[in-house]
Amino acid sequence: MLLARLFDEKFASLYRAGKIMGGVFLGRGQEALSVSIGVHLRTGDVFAPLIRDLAGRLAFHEPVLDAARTYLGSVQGPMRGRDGNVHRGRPKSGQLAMISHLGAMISVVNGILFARRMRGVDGTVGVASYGEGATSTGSFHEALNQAAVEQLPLVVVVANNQFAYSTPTVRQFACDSLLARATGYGVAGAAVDGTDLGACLQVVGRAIAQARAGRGPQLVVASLLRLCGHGEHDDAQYISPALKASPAGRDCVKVAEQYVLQQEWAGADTIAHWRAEAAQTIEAAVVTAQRESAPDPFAPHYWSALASQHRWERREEGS
Amino acid sequence: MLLARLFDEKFASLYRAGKIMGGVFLGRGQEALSVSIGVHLRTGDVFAPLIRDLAGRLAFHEPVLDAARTYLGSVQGPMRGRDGNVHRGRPKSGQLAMISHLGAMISVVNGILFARRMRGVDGTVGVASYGEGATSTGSFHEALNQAAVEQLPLVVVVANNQFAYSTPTVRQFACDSLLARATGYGVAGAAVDGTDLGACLQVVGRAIAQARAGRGPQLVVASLLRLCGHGEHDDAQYISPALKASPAGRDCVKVAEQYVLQQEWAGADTIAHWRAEAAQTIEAAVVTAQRESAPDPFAPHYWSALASQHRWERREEGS
Amino acid sequence: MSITYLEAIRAAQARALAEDPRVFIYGQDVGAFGGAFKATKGLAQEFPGRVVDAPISEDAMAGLAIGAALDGLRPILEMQFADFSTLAFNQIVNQAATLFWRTNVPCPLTLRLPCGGTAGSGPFHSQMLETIYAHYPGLVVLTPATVEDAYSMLLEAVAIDDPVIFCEHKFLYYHLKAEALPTEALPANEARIARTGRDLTIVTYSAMVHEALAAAEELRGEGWEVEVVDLRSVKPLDTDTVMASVARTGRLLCVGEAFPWGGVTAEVVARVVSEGFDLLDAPPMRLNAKDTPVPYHPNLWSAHRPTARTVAMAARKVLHS
Amino acid sequence: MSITYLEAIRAAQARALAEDPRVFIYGQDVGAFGGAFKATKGLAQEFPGRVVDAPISEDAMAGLAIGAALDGLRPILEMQFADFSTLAFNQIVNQAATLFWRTNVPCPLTLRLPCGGTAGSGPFHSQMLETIYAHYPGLVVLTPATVEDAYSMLLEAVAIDDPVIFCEHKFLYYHLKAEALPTEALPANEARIARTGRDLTIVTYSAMVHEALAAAEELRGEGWEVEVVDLRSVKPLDTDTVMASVARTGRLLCVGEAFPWGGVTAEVVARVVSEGFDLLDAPPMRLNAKDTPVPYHPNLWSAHRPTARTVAMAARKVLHS
Ligand SMILES: Cc1ncc(C[n+]2csc(CCOP(=O)(O)OP(=O)(O)O)c2C)c(N)n1
Ligand SMILES: Cc1ncc(C[n+]2csc(CCOP(=O)(O)OP(=O)(O)O)c2C)c(N)n1
Ligand SMILES: [Mg+2]
Ligand SMILES: [Mg+2]
Repeated sequence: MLLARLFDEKFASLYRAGKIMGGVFLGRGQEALSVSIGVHLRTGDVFAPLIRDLAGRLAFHEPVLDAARTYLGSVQGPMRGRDGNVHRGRPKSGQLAMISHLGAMISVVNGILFARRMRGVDGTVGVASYGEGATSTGSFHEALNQAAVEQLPLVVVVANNQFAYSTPTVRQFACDSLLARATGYGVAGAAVDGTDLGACLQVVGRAIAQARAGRGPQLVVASLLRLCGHGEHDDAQYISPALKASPAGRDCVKVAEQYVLQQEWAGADTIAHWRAEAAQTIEAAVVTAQRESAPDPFAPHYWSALASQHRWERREEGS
Repeated sequence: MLLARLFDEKFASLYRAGKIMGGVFLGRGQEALSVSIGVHLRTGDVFAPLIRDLAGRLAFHEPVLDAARTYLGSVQGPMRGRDGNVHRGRPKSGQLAMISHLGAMISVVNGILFARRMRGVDGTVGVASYGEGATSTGSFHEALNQAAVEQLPLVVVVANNQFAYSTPTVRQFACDSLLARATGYGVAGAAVDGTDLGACLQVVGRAIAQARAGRGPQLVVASLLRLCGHGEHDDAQYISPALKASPAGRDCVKVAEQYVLQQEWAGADTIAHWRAEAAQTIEAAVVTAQRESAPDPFAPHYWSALASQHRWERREEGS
Repeated sequence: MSITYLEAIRAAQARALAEDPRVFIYGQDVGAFGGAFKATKGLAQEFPGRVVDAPISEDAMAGLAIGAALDGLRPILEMQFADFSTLAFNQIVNQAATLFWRTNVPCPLTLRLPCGGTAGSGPFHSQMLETIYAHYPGLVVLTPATVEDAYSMLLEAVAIDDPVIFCEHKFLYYHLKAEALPTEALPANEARIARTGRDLTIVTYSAMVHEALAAAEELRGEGWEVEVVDLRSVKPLDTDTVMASVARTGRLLCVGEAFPWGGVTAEVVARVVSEGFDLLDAPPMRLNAKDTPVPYHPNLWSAHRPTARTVAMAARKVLHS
Repeated sequence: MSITYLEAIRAAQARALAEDPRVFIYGQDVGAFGGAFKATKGLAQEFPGRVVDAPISEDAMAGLAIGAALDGLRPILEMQFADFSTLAFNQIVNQAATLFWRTNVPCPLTLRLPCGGTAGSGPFHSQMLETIYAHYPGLVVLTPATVEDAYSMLLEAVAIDDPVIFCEHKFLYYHLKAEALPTEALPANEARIARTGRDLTIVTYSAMVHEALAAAEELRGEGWEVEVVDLRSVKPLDTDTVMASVARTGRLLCVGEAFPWGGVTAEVVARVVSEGFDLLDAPPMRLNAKDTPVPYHPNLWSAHRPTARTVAMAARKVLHS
């Protein structure tokens, strides 16, 4: 999560310097929750990350270069310049490449889990990560209900960071806790303090283990705050100082460092060393990506959207 | 509800005789629930009926001729031949003309209630009626959540008749009771035995009264069975004899008659008289509708879909 | 033996299930019940666990099919009526259609859409949807007009590595019969000359092929030889066959059952005139459904869509200009 | 004073709210925050209770607007990006669009769609949606290309008794400036001659009007006088103005930013050739975006859509044929 935090900071500064193609969306404040997903996933599992899931992506073995290349427009990124930033992914490695439409990835994860079952592959878990705003989408509802009907090993992690862009939860839903939805779908539910790494590791880990053990879909609802704007273009003035000062506003990275020190898992110098190492990794990735070339619009492969193009080639398609 | 039952039977027999344009969908077994909606609505209220809501429609003052005219293709029906059977309505009288896409009417009801509030009109209630299958739609979810956020005087009545077309509830949702969804939305919820007229009147009546009193959206879930096919083309073989013999399979009209007799609200002869009267009303409506002419495709008004056609008339539209 | 268009669709699915273990069917009431139109009748029994009932969740249905396709299966997704696919629209055009282009992983799913009008079905059970899907990059849109094509093109749809929108026409389900299932077939992307002629080319697809053929027959009585091109696939669109026909006849009428703005008839006419302007001896013409929802009453319905009679009228106009 | 396209949209909404108590605005983040693009900046404060934040529920958002319109209000519904309207597609094309025709009760709502590409926005924040909406009966689809039209056509959209799909182009939001808001305007359904010429008619709309004008300027250096027709409304489509222009120039190029299959360019070309075949001295031509999703990388993005350079190239082809 330290790597993710520093990487995000790097992206933010590159964004300010005008070096980024498109927008930048940070996970600041949400790394503890996110990393808890990634560390509990295994090869063969499936992860549909949220825009704020750099930590979870990296923990689930996304190559460090993927993010750098995508943000910086290198043709060698996993999306080859076709799609950008948070939409990157490697479906073959279980890292789904999200579409922007919120809620839409959950049923796709369902489909993969369904396919695994049909093919007799056991033990796969799929995690889809969304913000509390996405719970208002029809897609979210249909997919969670579908997973419940099919009893799929799906874990949906909802990061309730109190805002969907600028919209506070009071304009998003009227229930006391989103956890109540779990009962409505007939799935297991668990709440967690998203600023507390230890708690996140435990609760998310348990949900993933339960799903893996065949206990059906799991809903995890974390409360926290994003310690940044919706995107780097947004100064998030709508988040009140009181909320920032509340427990939800704790910086999960600081809390985690504190915890590591307290538990004497590592000393301050070790943490400083981690930090330096992470910074170096990031710097190297950024330098590499910046040196790589941009996509070449004259390469014809960019301009065909069909996998079965060869089938149609006998007859030329007009414009 | 007796009128609705007999009317439905008439439609079924007209359908078998090939006298109906399009399909016929009956409310057999669901009249007690349906009529309970209609009787509690007032002028100015809004009702988005389900395909099985003839009883509720009539109780909410739908002209008897509307159904006959629509099913029999009279140009004098409220839809003027443009749309058919269960899609009929009179929006200006609060009887919404549903589109087929399940769940889609709830947010429209929300919009009317929202408009009333914005215009300072008080005391309007809106009811949307759906089967349990419709609860799986994204539209249902979005709209109920929207009503909760806006605290609109919406009542959603779900007739859980155990099947969506042929699909049993076990393939539709995995929760113990759909009532659990109410908590998830932060709205009031109530269950009712849909075969019991007295219970339906009370529970639906209370929900409507609560909404009218400003207590926010209400979800009513009734359990019952449809005592017919999905439409008259369907013999409903998928409904097991055991289920038909269960309490949910009771015929609500018989139960109601029993109840009326028991309570001594009326004697057997009075009921027989009601029946005869209803049959006469129906016969008259059918005869009238059958005598009326069909729509004339050469009438130009059929072929323009815009209310503001006059705006565009200066320039002719091609093809 | 005689087999209907609908039975051909069922038979193609049975064969796909039998021959390819990656194939499964997902849709509302497709299991034990056999589907609203019985297009999957008996298949759940014959292929246990591979014909699966879905909840009324079109968006999630499409999403599940996409995920399964991504993972290497070959889902056939049935919409109960094409009209309800508007609720899966986002998953289809934004998720399924973009997946291969974005990630290089194919998304081989077949979406069966029972399309088109029948008398008394009204605005929400009669729509033609090919226009809106064909507009989006990354989708293949097939519109079989014959029993043989219903069969062979559905099999090919399942084999294609892209999302295929399979527009089957409900009006043809029971009416249209063939002697037997075909043993060989044109590739799905090639148009077919359904009737040869030298005076006028009518380009059409799906149920309108039969209206055009009937019109051609009627016009034969008046001394005209009308050629009818059945597009079969509207995306990709076989411009070559169309152009070759127009080169022979010099005249073009394009007929579709969809709403008039945009769509197949506009695309065909626009392509022919930009690529083969000099082939035309007279202005090309289009005939579409009217620009209103599809009416419920049979009187209105049959005036809303093109029929043999109105096709013949339009053809006479082109022939005489 | 100078006012941008985006400010004009804000100003039109402010005026509509001020002049008509039936108007309200509904959309994600449109309230205190003023909208993702600030098109409603300050309006929630100025008109308390009438600029309302919606949950992330596009289907229900559209449904609520439809219900309110049915009850006599005049909702303006903002989609955060046009691309997300696919989730409201069913409510728009099946509920809003059919309502008047079915029930005789009008549904006067305005749907604001921030459309079109900007560099780095990628496949899901760049789409043009006019094609799929224009296909459906019962909708009016407006595509303003200028600051003046953004203002006056949005006001007219609110006044129109039908559901209006208002396609505002994000590329023009900040770039395009005018001296002042207009005091009078053409009716929304009339096309406008954006530049007169005698050698070629370029028919286009939305952001492409500016690419076409730049191309025309470039071609002037080569001795060509190119006329540019800005359609303004793609449905209804002002065929008269287009035909009159083609009658003068004898040559037609139709340019759109949407995907190539179907759409405005096909519709325009098909209408012109069926109704005005003899006006043309050369084959008409179309120029659209490429048939893939909209790419994210600026290099690819600017090759995906038509630009002044490619418009000029296409124009030269038509001029020389
Ligand atoms: C269906 C849909 N509607 C609107 C948007 C635009 N949008 C992108 S992010 C966002 C807010 C999301 O809030 P939330 O789900 O709480 O996640 P967070 O950003 O807070 O992590 C919105 C409205 C979208 N991506 N998808
Ligand atoms: C979104 C959508 N998908 C599919 C259909 C087709 N359809 C019509 S009725 C029906 C079953 C509805 O079941 P339920 O909601 O339980 O109501 P019931 O018929 O049992 O009263 C289906 C699938 C539809 N109308 N809308
Ligand atoms: Mg949030
Ligand atoms: Mg039911």
